[in-house]
Amino acid sequence: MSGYNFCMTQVANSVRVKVLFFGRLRELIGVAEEEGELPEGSTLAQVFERYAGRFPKLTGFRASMVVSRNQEFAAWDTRVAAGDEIAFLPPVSGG
Amino acid sequence: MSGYNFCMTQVANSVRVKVLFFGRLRELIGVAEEEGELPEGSTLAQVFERYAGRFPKLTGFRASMVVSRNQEFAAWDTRVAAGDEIAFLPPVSGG
Amino acid sequence: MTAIEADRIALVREAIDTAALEAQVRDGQDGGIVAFDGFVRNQSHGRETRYLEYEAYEPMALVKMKEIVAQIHQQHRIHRVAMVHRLGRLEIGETSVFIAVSAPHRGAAFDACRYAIDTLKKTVPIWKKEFFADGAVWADGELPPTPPGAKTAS
Amino acid sequence: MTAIEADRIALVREAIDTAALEAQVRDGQDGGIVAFDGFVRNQSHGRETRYLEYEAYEPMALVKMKEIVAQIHQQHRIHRVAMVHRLGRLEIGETSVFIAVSAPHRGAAFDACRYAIDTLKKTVPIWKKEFFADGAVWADGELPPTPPGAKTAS
Repeated sequence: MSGYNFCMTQVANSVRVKVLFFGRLRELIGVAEEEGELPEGSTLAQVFERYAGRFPKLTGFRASMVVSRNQEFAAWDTRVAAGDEIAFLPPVSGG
Repeated sequence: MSGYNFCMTQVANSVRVKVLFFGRLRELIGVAEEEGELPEGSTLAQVFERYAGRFPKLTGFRASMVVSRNQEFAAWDTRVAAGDEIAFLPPVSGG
Repeated sequence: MTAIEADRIALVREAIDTAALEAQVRDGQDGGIVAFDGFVRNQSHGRETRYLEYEAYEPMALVKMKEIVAQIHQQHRIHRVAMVHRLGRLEIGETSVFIAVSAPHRGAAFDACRYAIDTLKKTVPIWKKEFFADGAVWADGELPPTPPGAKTAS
Repeated sequence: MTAIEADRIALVREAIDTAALEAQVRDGQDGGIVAFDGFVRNQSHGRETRYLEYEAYEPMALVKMKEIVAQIHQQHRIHRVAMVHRLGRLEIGETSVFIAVSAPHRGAAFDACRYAIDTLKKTVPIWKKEFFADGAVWADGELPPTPPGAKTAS
């Protein structure tokens, strides 16, 4: 497990995933959906950090959002796999 | 108070009331509504006993009914007054 | 919140128009409506029901229905109420009672609607007779609570 | 009691036909329907609302809605369920969500309907944006519960 950060820096064994943003997060960064390459074994937290690096406005929002992997709410330390659909979800307000 | 039973036997100072029967009670005795004279100061229990005397089928039903006076549920020891509307009500089953 | 005058409380002998009643309690200041629609079941205690007949002590039933509506206005932050019971002969599936409650917040509407139907079934003088292929019976029902007897009545 | 296949669970972009949904859950074997109709309020935190827009993570929203319906079937003796949420632009007074539950006994229908709307609001990925005369805001909302992090992820 401890080798993953090393792998990331090399972008070795990357996996292709779909990443989605909704609601205020979508508006904030102007991205609703994109496909991208991520280092194999990245955690969802690491995926978020990549986007926060690209869109600094996201920084600080992690505490007020949840993340899903393949349409199930997921813990931030869940690791991504090829073909995953990852979504960053602000507090829900349906009803 | 103790004089009322005596008065009843004399039918002195009688009051005119309306008496109603509903549901299975109405069916049992074949009376839905009638006007009648009652001794002034009769309790609702005494009114019931009069009807049970006239319609023996009613005997034994008192525990499974309630009585109302002027469209409010009433205790059996409530005394009637002139112009009262008295109703004998089986268990309710609306809804 | 709102006076009971805006509410609709009725006994009717024709089909209950539930959509019209929902529209009547609906208002832009609210956020939701909770409705209970009670209708005629096709069986009772395992016997196939053919139809029902409801009778009421009509003026008293209206008094008790108004009391219930006044109580839920007092106990819950609700807006408008519709409470309508049908009388006479009802076929399977037809609505016998409809209660709709609007409120700014749904919790109050749920609580009030549930209290209203529970209390209606226990206290409103209405009687149901069930007709089967081989006879008819008055439904069991509940004895409404009555005031305690006074030792010295007036 | 009955398989979820007979239920109606949907996201729609047109007006919700609440009467049709009530008819869909209505069955002669039941005794009642409890329905929750949530609609657009004319104000929010004291500001006059002009209209709302709802968006959803549609496939996941349907997954979560089906989970809720499966839960209420498991936890309550209910018969049929309709659960429909509208997306897109909604005007004041228009229904945004409608949930109807039929059951042989009303208590189960009340409990299930209330659990369903409470849980929908907490867990289904749908977002509401409120439009006022002088701007728009995303409604506050609730953070859905998420699974605890594993120490050794797979």
